[in-house]
Amino acid sequence: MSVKTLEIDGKMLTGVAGETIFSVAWNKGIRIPRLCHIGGISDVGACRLCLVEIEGQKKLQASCLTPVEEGMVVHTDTPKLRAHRRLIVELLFAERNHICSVCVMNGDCELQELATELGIDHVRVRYQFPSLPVDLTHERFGLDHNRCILCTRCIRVCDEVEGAHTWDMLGRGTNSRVISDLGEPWGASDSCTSCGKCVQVCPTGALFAKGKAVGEMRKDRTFLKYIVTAREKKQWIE
Amino acid sequence: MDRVTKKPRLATAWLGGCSGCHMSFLDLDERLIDLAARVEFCACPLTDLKDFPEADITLVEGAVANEEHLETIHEIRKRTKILISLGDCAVTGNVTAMRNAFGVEDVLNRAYKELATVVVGIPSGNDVVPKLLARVRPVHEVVKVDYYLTGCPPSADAIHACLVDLLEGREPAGEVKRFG
Amino acid sequence: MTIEELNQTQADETARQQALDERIYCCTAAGCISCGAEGLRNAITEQVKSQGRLDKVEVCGTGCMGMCSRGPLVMAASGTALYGNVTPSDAPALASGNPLDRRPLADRQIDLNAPFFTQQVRIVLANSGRVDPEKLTDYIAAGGYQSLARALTELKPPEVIEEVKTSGLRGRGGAGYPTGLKWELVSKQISPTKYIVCNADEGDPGAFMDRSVLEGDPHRVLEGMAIAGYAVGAQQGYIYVRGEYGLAIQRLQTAIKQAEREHLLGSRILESGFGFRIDLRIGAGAFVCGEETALIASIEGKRGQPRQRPPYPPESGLWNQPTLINNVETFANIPPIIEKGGAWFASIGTPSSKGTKVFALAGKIANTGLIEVPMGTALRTILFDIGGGIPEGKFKAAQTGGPSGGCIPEQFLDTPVDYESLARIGSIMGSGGLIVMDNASCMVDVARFFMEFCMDESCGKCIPCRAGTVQMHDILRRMTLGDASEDDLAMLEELSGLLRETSLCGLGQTAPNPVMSTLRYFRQEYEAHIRERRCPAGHCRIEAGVPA
Amino acid sequence: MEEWRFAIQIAAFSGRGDPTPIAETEKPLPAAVKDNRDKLLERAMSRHQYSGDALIEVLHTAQELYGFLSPERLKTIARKLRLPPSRVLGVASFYHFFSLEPKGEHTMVVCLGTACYVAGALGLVEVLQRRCGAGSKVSVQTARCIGSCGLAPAVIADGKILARVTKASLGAELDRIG
Repeated sequence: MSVKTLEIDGKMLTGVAGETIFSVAWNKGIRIPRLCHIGGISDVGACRLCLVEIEGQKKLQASCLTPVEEGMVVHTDTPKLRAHRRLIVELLFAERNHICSVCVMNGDCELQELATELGIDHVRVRYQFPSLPVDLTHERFGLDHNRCILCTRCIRVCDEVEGAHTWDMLGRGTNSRVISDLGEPWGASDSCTSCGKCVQVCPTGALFAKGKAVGEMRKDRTFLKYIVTAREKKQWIE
Repeated sequence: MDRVTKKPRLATAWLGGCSGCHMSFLDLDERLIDLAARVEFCACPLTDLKDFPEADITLVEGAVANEEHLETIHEIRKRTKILISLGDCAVTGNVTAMRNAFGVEDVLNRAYKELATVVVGIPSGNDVVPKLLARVRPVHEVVKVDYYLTGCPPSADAIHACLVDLLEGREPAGEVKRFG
Repeated sequence: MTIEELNQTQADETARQQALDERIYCCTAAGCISCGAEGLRNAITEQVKSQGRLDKVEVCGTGCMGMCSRGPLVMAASGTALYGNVTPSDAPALASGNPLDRRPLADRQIDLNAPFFTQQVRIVLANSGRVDPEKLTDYIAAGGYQSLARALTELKPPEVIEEVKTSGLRGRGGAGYPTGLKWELVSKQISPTKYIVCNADEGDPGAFMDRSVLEGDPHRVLEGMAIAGYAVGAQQGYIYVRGEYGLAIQRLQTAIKQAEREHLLGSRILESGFGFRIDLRIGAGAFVCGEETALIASIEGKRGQPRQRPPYPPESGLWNQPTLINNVETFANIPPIIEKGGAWFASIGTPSSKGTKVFALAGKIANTGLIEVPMGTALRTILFDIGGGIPEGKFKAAQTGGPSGGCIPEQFLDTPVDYESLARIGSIMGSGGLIVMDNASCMVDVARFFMEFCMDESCGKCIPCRAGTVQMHDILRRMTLGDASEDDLAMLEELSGLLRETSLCGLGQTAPNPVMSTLRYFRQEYEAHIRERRCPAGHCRIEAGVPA
Repeated sequence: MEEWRFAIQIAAFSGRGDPTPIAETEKPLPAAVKDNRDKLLERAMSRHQYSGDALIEVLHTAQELYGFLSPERLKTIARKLRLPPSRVLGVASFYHFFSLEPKGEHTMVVCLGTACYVAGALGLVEVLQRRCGAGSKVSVQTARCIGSCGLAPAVIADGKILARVTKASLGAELDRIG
């Protein structure tokens, strides 16, 4: 395995060939913002929050999909990137109805946390206020489309880790919506195993466990690393 | 600046919100006494004034939800040097704006017909109940806002820090503790 | 079919055509068909039959003759007299063979010496209007499949690529990547399976070049693809064609069947060791599938969503195999390049943009239709000499490149049309749609129109494009209603920058182009909408009173 | 976009796993074809060796045969191609060509491409919306450029392109089909 040495935000770091900039950076405590990435499942480069500047390259690159190369000089936190990230998060808040004050994930939401980190104190684009349903037909879980940011973590974890492929995306553009099976209510899904992985990986309050009040829901993602390591290396880690 | 007391004039206003942000303001507790010594309180939701007074700083709670709010906020903006959106309803629309996904008529029917127990019917034909706007809007969509205090409600500490900064001629640190 | 048989067919068919008294060409491209070309062709055939001259006169359907605004078009007397707006009642005059009988049609005769024809150079469209797209022998008589034969017998694959490189041909889909380099990239990949994909998902509103080529000369595209397959080492090709193009699909299906039957496609082409199959894939209504990674996903039966590049398709494309993707017009340029040589092709056009470009003229212009001009032709020549100018009103802007392009104002009418010059003035070559706007067109509304298009066609995968186009459209819509502020204008510009720099694929990255180019040249129109709540073109219906 | 959204709403909120069957008002087809539709669909799938890669081709065939893609049809296709149902619906709803609810007896597609837009296609949409409201035999759709810009404004009436359509000529066409 060849080792690549590169500079990220002024620090000399090393990664193995094939490892992404994102992974090398996070391992060394450089927290590049992200919403669609979650360790253990495939990356799609959709949220565009982990874009970084690489010296010598004109275009910004999604760090979750860009492998490290020898001698790369990467900047993960420039004024330009901050401005873009801020506007992307504002766009998400305006796209659907994220009413944090009445959300079960208030205080532990990745979107909300990101907004705070980026110093967002108001949204400059117009709120769209779409009319979206809440699916409470599942015995243990709920799906609130108002909180969904279409990151597709649920779709990927269900397909890649659980193997059920209950979820997929309906329609396109801003009218996209996560669906189970043929658009039936979640509770009526034949393929869902009720494993709850989708709920745990959801970055916002779109997927939640029933019976939680505002701000009570906490999610646990450690299972992903556990399962994926077990599957790939036959090691059962803590 | 108040002509008599020579102190900066502070006002608060209450649009479409639950008044929780004003409660949080009252949570300044003994700090209110210090504050009262440093500013001239010129308007709050309890003062009975014909017109909104001239003010140096106005804290506005609530979203712009009806025609009266619309008129008020324009008036406030005209007479205020520094306008601060106080709390999530003013900043994002928050709970007040949850009706936007449904439309005015549905909301009125639900409130005044389907769920009515004593008097059934949508109030109309007088000026007592202002007409709802088609869409609830955060304050900065309607007028220019100078500072934002997020939270539902914003903490008393955050309100205090912002006011003290302003009164001491500093740019408020504007540290956001939690958005939305 | 062997090469000898191919040559024999060409000779036989040419002789047969020369033995005829005349051929009458009826344009049966989609445009003329919608004006009744089918009935007209039948009427003329009937007329010839009633004269008992069926063995002496051939009535052929052909591809687009170009002057769509005058359809249906008929070229009588073996291509020497063109008539427009003809009806079945004109059939006797057209079929008589005697020029004197055609006198009643004099007012509808189109001058073949008009600039519309003389200023054009037709390479891609050489056969359009002259060859029956449903007859393989017609194409062979016009020299068809000779380039494929030459490539297979006289040239080694690297020599084919060298010829394409020499020609300087650049991708006609819009981005203008050098075709030869792309071929070389694919050819260098070591893989037993490679694919050739022809991108016929022409989706720009205002573009119909590819459709016309496929309808008018489908074999040319098949031949170009087969040559590409030989050059890069691929045995399988796909044509991804828009579902909306019913006639093109039908003619392609016919052409593929004909070519397979004659061993011009399939295994052992022209009895050589080279085999190449082509299958059609019908698009299902998603503009984003014109983006190559989305197109690949769509051929694989998935949602047409783009993915991050690299890896680029030449390394990892269809089913993760090396894949060469070129546009219809690019492939259509290949047979003449192989036939006449790359140097010949490179002698046409400008130093950086070689050859010709097909444009679809539409909008406020006299001669709407399909034209082909050498690269570097001035916009003024295209619009005023060939296009015949603006029928009423005054020229305001020409839009190129569709939703990824820009609006070119009057001061740049003398700009030569090539990749670099258009980019310099804030537009792009695009695939060749050229839409003319007069002073009744509001540029804010035009920007809004294109943004609505991008919003509807955004696949929804990445946030900047999915949610950003919604916000940009919202601002532009409010501008046209007189409900926008200076802050909105600033936000519009900030969003433009965001989409350009952070979107995942070309659709999102170029979506702000129409806004940015209209802001650059027509900023005062934006400001009038905002500050004065007035539409200078008189197009937007801004209501008096306080904005909502 | 609205068409599928409505169909899905019905499918999603009408009960367990078995969405309300939608009455099939299908394109008039020759009797022989009509009876054979299931077989023809089967044949199309078998031609592609029941490969999931052929999903879009199969959906094209199904829509051609039945006029639209009902939930049952999608379920059958998913089973035969061994694909998850959600993926089949995801693909079918991504592409605007596929219709998830039955169309009217006639369809009118107004082109809203740039050339048609500049030539006043919006006025034609207004005419159609006014005359073909709920309960009309005519389904009104719009398209993002049908590539007939030389004929602007263009309308596709039951698969046939009408060129340089005016409000009057469109009205006459509507009168003709009743």
